[in-house]
Amino acid sequence: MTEPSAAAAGSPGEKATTDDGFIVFDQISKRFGKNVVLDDLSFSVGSGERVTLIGPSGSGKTTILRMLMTLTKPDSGTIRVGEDYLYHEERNGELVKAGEQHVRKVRGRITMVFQQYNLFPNMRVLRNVTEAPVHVLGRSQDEAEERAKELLDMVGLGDKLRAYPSQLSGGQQQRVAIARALAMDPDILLLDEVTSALDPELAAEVLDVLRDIAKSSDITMLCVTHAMKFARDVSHRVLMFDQGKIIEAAPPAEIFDDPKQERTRTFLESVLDET
Amino acid sequence: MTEPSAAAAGSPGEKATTDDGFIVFDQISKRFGKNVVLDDLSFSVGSGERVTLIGPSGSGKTTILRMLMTLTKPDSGTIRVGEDYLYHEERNGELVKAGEQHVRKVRGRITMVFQQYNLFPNMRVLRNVTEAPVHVLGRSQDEAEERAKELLDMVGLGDKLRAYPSQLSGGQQQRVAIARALAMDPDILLLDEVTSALDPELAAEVLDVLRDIAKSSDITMLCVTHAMKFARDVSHRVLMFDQGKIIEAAPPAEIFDDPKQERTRTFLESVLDET
Amino acid sequence: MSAGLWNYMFEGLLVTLQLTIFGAILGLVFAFAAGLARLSGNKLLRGMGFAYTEAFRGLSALVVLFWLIFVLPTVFGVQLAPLFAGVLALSLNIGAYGAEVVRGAVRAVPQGQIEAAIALNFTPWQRMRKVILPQAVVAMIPSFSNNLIELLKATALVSVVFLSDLTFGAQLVRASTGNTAGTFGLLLVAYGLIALVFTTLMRLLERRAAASLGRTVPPGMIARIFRRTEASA
Amino acid sequence: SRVDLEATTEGGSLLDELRSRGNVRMGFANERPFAYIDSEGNLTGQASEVGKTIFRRLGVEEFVPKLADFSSLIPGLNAGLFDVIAAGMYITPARCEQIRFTNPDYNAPYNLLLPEGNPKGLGTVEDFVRRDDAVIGVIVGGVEQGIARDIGVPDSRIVVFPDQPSGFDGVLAGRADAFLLTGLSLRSALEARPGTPLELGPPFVAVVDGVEQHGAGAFGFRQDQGNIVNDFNRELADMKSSGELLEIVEPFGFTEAEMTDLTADELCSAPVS
Amino acid sequence: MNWDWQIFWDSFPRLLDGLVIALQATVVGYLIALVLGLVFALLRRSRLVWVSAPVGLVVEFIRSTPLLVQLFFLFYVLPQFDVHLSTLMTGAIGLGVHYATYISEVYRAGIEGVPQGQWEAAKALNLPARRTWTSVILPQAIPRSAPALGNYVIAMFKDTPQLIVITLPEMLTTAQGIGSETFRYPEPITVAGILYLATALVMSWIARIFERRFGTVRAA
Ligand SMILES: Nc1ncnc2c1ncn2[C@@H]1O[C@H](COP(=O)(O)OP(=O)(O)OP(=O)(O)O)[C@@H](O)[C@H]1O
Ligand SMILES: Nc1ncnc2c1ncn2[C@@H]1O[C@H](COP(=O)(O)OP(=O)(O)OP(=O)(O)O)[C@@H](O)[C@H]1O
Ligand SMILES: [Mg+2]
Ligand SMILES: [Mg+2]
Repeated sequence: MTEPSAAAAGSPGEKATTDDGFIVFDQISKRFGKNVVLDDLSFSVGSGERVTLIGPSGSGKTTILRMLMTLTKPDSGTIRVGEDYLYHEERNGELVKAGEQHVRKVRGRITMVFQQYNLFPNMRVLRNVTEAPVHVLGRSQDEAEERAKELLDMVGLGDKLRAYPSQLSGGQQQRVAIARALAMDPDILLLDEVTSALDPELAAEVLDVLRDIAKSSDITMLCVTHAMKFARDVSHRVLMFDQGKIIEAAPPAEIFDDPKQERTRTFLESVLDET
Repeated sequence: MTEPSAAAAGSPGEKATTDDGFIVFDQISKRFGKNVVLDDLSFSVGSGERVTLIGPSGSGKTTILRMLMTLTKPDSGTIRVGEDYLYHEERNGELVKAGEQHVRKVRGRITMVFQQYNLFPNMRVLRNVTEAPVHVLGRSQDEAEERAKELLDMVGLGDKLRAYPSQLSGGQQQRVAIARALAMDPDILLLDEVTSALDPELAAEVLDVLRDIAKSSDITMLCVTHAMKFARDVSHRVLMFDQGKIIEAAPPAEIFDDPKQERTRTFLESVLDET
Repeated sequence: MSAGLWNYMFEGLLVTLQLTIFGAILGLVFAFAAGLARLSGNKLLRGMGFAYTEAFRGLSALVVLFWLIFVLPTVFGVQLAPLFAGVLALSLNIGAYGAEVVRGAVRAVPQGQIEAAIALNFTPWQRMRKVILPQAVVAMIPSFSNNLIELLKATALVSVVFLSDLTFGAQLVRASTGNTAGTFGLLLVAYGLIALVFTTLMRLLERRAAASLGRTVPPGMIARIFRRTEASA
Repeated sequence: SRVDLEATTEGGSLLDELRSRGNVRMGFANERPFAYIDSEGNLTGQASEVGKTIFRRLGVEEFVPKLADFSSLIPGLNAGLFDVIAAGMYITPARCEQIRFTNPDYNAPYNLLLPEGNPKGLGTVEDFVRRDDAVIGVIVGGVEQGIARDIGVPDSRIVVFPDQPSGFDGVLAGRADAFLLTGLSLRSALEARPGTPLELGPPFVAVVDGVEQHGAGAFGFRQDQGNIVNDFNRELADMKSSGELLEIVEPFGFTEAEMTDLTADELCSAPVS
Repeated sequence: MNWDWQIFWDSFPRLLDGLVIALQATVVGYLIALVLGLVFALLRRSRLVWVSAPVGLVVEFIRSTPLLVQLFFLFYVLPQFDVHLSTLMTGAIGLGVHYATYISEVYRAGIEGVPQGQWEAAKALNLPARRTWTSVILPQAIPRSAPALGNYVIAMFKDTPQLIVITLPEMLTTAQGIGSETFRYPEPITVAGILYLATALVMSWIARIFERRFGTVRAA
């Protein structure tokens, strides 16, 4: 698995590397109390592009994903997804605060997989995956179950439909969470350190599943990860964050093998050094 | 930092690699319910020797350290530390269950640093470090404080004496915990994944401190760690655990570069693969 | 209302406050004694602690009070001063609840803290005194604060047996003026205000204690009225 | 903080104790017109004022009011919480077994307290036996509960109020259709609440098994305190004959008609109903 | 020491009637408290301050004032405003409303005990608010609350002696009644105490069984 990333990224998403401004962060700022986390940040991601966010702890990576998922509101700036703004709507040519209705519509295109899985413990695996398609997308129960079984098969859990999350290992839970997210047919998939709660062997399982998905679909992906090998393998572009700014953005081959910034270099050293 | 471990281990503890049976586990068994964790395990560690325990999750590494710290009792077998048994005393030539008094005496030579630091949140940093020397070793307040300041300086926290643990970062807390353990002047220091609750950069800080201590004293150390680089750097010997057994024991150079067992090889691959 | 009637209310208020404060102090003693007894290694002590908490949590303070006032004198020939009987009945009751708080808080101290104390070779008593209790006490304060309000409310019971507390004073006023709605309305407000004062004081205490562990403090009564958690979005 | 109950020379030495202590603790149930706290907050009423006068004559000048539920008066006295019951308590044979009464200082008939207009047309206790939709209210620990029962009102239609004001509020709130008490009490309490939509029925003497139920009230002491009872009776007799008694009680609505020569012994030995 | 066993044994049958009434009040009161408590808890979480604040005020007020006084109020004052409830209903409502304020806190703790991640996951799946409550949050929150809910039945039962002030002939009132007829207080009061204690112990035993059956939350 040491093929250079450029080749890996090649297969379905050749066009993806051209940034057509599918997701656009424009002058986003966010502070928690006195702690300025993001300061006037702008960047964009193309449709079908797979972007990995790396950077030291506290640099604001999770905050970016949470904003897209509407779990954390920006203090100022706008976020656009496709034609629509996320926190704003256009009314009479002016941008105004978006109503719940509008936010739900835009949010419908996005979904997120969490570090802590966050499966619903009161539902069996199958229902975890069908609940939202049935009650949000309005799919029929049968249709939803069929698709859910397909997805669970794909992540290697076809035999766990009737299990409760508490009866699964961490890696299995994380794979259910991925199936659950994919069942929503999202345009955009957000992944926040989806393997760091797992031990190395379980993490490898989950990364394999994600690698397959990445290569066989043209979903737009934003991942935060410390698994540099994975970043190298699947992403078209890596964004290096430090103190709420993007200090370097480049294809993985470039950023890992020849970082331009001193900070990137030291960061990568400490991470690669670790084991 | 890529010097071969053999050289690194050289400095103070040359004699240490010879195992003089300072700590001796003899036919130790332990089960939790139906789960047999350790089965008839025997091994020994020499005085001044630095040993790293590696192995997959659940293989019993933590259990070993906890037994030495008298936090978990073995079901059968004996543990000897120097001249004394840990859970037994000799009375009229026979080994009998040890009284609290005896256990406390033997335990006095050992101390442990935990993954979760376990600093006392109700005491400031300085008092965390002086409390036990004053009340257990019977040192005077002044003497204990002087030594505590020395140790805190050594771990780079000379300016945090008056802080509460909750006001420190994880890496800082872990360093206080190390100073607190060293203040007891233990013969034996146990370290259980002391960096795995930390992010990579904080972990590096803590490992540096430990490396310095290892190299400048002849304390006997048992560490459980996933930081293979650290294991390679400081230990005289690495014990590979699997399913409650030691399946391979060798100096780090040998075990990392030329493992004898297939299981060791796959384990090391998955771990080194991770980042 | 005349000055004379106000005076009854005022004296009733004093009795209510005395019952609450002395009841709280004595209750605290019972709570720690029974709570720690239940954690003791000694079977007998554990049994006594258990019997006490079960019995007095199971009995209404009113029943205990009736017993102290009516049964003790006739059967055993001992008459407690009414205020003392009131304090005793209330504190036995609240102490049983407090004992559970003490026990729970001690057990909630993370196992890691105890293990760290063992790793530093503290004696069992040193562990309790230096590590466990200082942390447990902080965790007890919010529950004790609730218990204090329970106690305040329970003091109204004593009016059924001779003690001229605030409720009793109000009953006098009601009898004398015939204004039932007004008197009880006033009474409810009075208890509400006393409770507010107590909770505010306890909140200050809680804040100070929690600050020493670097914890955040839950909101007080007024803040709770306006409370709404982020999550409910 | 204990009080020794085993006080005792023959006939008791309560009066000496009171004299040396300088005060007497008077138990009462806040019931107009016998003993109650007036709108100024002072203890007053027929029994209170008579009691005060007699104690003053006996050399005790200070009075400590001790308020209690009516039903708690006897156990409270016996538990040593106060020295005398000064609440206009009726003498009944059952009570005589518990405490020692002085001779009565009044004798009064019963009335019913009714909602204005008496919608159910109730007049006597017997009416409650007949009408199964009528609920009678009594005071906890009072003799009225026993009377109502013995006349044949079922328990399910007897509501026991904790005190006199509750009885009034109870009739107002429709918790009972009438409240049974002496006319004296009811009249006096009604005066304190001008404008309430309540009225009194006609007075009657309740008869249980052919025995007239007198409402003759007196002061009560603990059983072992015979001496002070004798002293009390002596002063009371003196005041009756001098007319001073009537003078004291007139302001509380008592008249010549309520004066009585019955003795405690007679009332105590009346056949038990 | 004087003690009349005759009266002691004779007291049981009449006091048992009182026990039945106390239990009736407890059961009805508890049902009210369970439902009203959930209503309070949900209203207090409302995003509309003009809903959450007044409800909060009322709940805190009821919670911090004595049940005894509230019972007086309900029993004697409400009818003056033409609200007529039977004595037993007044008792049950008094207990129910009072305990609803506690129980709302239990539900609140249960709801807040549902990890934040569950809300976020529901949002990431775009589940609507109603569905989030009914299929994700409440099914986790209510089992979490179960042990504490059990405790409040017992607490409520223990408070029934206070119904003495509203003439409800539960055990203590009956004991006092027997006392004023026979002038023997110790025996009936002791019997009442024994019956209260025994019932409470049985209840807590049952509550423990329920807790074991239903109180376990599946860890995620
Ligand atoms: N809810 C919050 N309240 C206060 N501060 C917050 C909150 N969420 C995040 N922060 C702060 O914002 C900063 C950025 O956090 P963020 O989680 O985005 O970092 P990150 O890059 O994801 O770090 P990590 O690699 O540790 O996950 C941090 O300093 C964090 O403490
Ligand atoms: N207190 C306990 N009760 C029950 N089982 C336990 C307990 N402590 C440990 N075990 C079990 O014993 C086994 C060995 O645990 P141990 O913590 O020693 O493993 P480890 O090698 O330290 O693993 P890790 O790398 O995950 O820390 C595991 O299967 C664990 O589940
Ligand atoms: Mg993050
Ligand atoms: Mg471990």
